[in-house]
Amino acid sequence: MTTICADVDEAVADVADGSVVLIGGFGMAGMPVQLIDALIRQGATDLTVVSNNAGNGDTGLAALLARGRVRKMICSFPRQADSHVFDGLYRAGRIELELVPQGTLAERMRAAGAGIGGFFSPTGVGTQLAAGKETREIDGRHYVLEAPLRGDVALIGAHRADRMGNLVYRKTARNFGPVMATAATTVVAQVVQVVETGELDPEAVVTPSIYVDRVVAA
Amino acid sequence: MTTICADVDEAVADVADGSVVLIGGFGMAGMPVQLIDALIRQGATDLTVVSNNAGNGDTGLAALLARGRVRKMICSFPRQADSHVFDGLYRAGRIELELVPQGTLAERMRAAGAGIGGFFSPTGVGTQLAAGKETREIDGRHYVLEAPLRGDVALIGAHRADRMGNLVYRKTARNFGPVMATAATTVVAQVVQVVETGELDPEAVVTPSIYVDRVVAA
Amino acid sequence: MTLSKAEMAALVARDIPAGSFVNLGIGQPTMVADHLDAGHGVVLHTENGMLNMGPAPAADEVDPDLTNAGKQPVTELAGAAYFDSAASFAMMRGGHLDVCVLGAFQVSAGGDLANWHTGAPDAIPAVGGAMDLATGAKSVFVMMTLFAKDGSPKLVPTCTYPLTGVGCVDRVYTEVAVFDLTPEGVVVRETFGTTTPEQLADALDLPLRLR
Amino acid sequence: MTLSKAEMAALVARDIPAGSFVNLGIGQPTMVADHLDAGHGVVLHTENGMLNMGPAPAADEVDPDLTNAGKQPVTELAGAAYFDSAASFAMMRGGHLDVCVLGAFQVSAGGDLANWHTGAPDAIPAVGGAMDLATGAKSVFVMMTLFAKDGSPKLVPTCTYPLTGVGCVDRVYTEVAVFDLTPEGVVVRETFGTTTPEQLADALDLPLRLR
Repeated sequence: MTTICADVDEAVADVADGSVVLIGGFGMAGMPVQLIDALIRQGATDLTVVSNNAGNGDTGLAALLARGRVRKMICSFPRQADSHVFDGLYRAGRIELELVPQGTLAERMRAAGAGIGGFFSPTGVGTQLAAGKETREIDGRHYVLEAPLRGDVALIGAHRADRMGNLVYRKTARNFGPVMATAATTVVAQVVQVVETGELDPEAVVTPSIYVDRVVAA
Repeated sequence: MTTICADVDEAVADVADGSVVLIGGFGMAGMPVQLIDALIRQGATDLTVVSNNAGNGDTGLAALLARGRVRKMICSFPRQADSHVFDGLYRAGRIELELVPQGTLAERMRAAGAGIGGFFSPTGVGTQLAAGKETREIDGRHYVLEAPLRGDVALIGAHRADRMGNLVYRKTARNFGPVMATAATTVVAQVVQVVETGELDPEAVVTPSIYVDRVVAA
Repeated sequence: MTLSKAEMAALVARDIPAGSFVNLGIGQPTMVADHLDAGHGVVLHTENGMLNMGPAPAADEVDPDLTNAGKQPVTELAGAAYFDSAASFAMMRGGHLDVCVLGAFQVSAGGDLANWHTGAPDAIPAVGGAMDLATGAKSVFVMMTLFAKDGSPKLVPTCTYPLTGVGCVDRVYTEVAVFDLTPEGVVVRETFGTTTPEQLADALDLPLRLR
Repeated sequence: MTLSKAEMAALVARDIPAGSFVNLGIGQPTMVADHLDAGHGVVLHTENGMLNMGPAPAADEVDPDLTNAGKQPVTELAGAAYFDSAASFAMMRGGHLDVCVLGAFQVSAGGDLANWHTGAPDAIPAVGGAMDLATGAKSVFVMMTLFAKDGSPKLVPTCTYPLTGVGCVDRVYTEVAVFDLTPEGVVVRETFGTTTPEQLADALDLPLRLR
């Protein structure tokens, strides 16, 4: 059952120190900035954050990093023109980085959500990012074994929710939201608007309500 | 590039003897009956057919089976109240059967379409359907290694296509169509209606045009 | 006095927590839907790609594109969502369904389930989504008669039929009693009519615990 | 005389078959889009979840929810489709893209690509979708200068920078020549201006074949 929260602070009230937090967005598109601001107020620390990037500018994920709340980033593309917060922490040795190819990042979360114990991916074979991992030749092609990646909490940005918790997204802001929604114990979605149940087209629902624990309009 | 075919016979004209043919549908819902009828007329034989069921009544897949064109069925649920065609062939030893749990059937095709060389599934562990397969304990749970399942041709039923080949489906007739569209070398979709490019909502497209080789209204 | 199939279905429906996401297997488990209270907020999943499935339609409203796992016509409730088979089974295998209700040929004291194949040489095997459900759902409930037509128990020390899943069944509903399969053994949860736990202990080749 | 970046982009655009599904990497490869003929039917993919991406919008039509892989605003063409990151990378890794165009630090004669990490101790590594594209696209085209700022060749016998993918590059576009990387070795496909294959053979530490 999905809870419609009164505000973003209620939605993230129980995030525990040390949690693995999946945070949606590709750059700022789809990033749940208001939920992250609430998480900053809430105070959870020693977090492992999984997100495609490692923050842009000084808001959203970058603001969480700047507060020193994140012990480790798991992402594909930390270095950007406006990633100065992460860059500074990383160069100062104040944050761990696990770099994962973007498709492997998505697929590892998909595996966690889909009950898959591991999968053989061709991506990264023969590179530093496959170092130490099991490899196997299958039908003449080389693969590396990748593990599922689960979150305790997912914070995602969607466009609209109905009161049951079904979600639709908007354009390329969809990105990591749907797969993160399948991969975390508690899934919190920030949306622009909550509509009545029955107002979303059942053919166009992207994240069914079964994956969504809390929704907040923000 | 997607070709809009003039008729179903053109759409299946080049299916070769011995092909692996993925056929959509869950029972009759989503089954591309007109494409199958065209395949019967076309004459390809010694086929391996991958489909959830093994034919219902005397039309569609059941009609193809009745013509003796199928050497092997790969499916999850051949035995049904109206599967008398398959039942007769099987009992007479005239067709091979590879039985696969339904979720594994879908996921094996998803793996083929997604470039995954194999995956560890918890489904079927300790049962006859995992006999002889590699197993592994991962984080305290037991898994069986499953291989990708590719088709030479996929015949699927969708609801509408635009002229570029984007597809939308209707209700539970969606079932295996989208995953089969990713897993075959040549993908042929039978639709109720072909609309102009731009008439489908980009947020609601289920199978993007990249996966679709031929579309035919039937 | 033993329970009718409808009474068993009502019993299962009563035990499904409010707001659960539930898959009902084909056959007898489908009847559970008739006993779910709409205000209870239970959402039905069907393996062929839908959440929030509704009851059978009126005869003149049958839609061949809208069926359940048994290929029977169904309807769509407000808040429904459609998805493809790969997504539907990812949901099942990934542990997102709260409860599934399945029929069975046999269930073992350790929770092994046999419900897809009699193993008879001339039988045509069919598994469908049974193994995925048995493996993936958080709670697996079985509905079955306690005894086969030949009088042999179906709740057994070890299954003799081919398995659907290992150690997956949590609870068994029968016409005479409900059993919880726990790490400590088989617990008699409740009995019906004149049936006593002592009679069950005599009839079954199993150690039984009282609740 | 050497080719400008725009001329290189036009050259790549010319070589992309009509109707191809194409991913253009961030940086210089993005310029290829400006040279694709609309009538050619090339469909652009962006890794963040879209097919049929259009050009940059007018300043007053920027939509923060509609960006490319470089986080720059883009537009939507008729026939577009959106999908999530898992689906987008399944498409890439699964071999469904016909062509991708990437930048590079180095490419080896055997088609190894290095474009994600200089390996410098203080560098912050970032890979994004480069490994998925290099591994998944049917044809991998590289656009780069043939020589680094220090004058060293970037088309080399063996990459010294960390690899993005092994044996994945099919063709290299540079300001002085285009090379095909074939199982038989590096083939000079065409040269520009006054550059001759002999000059290239002198400048590169590689055996070269003429087309």
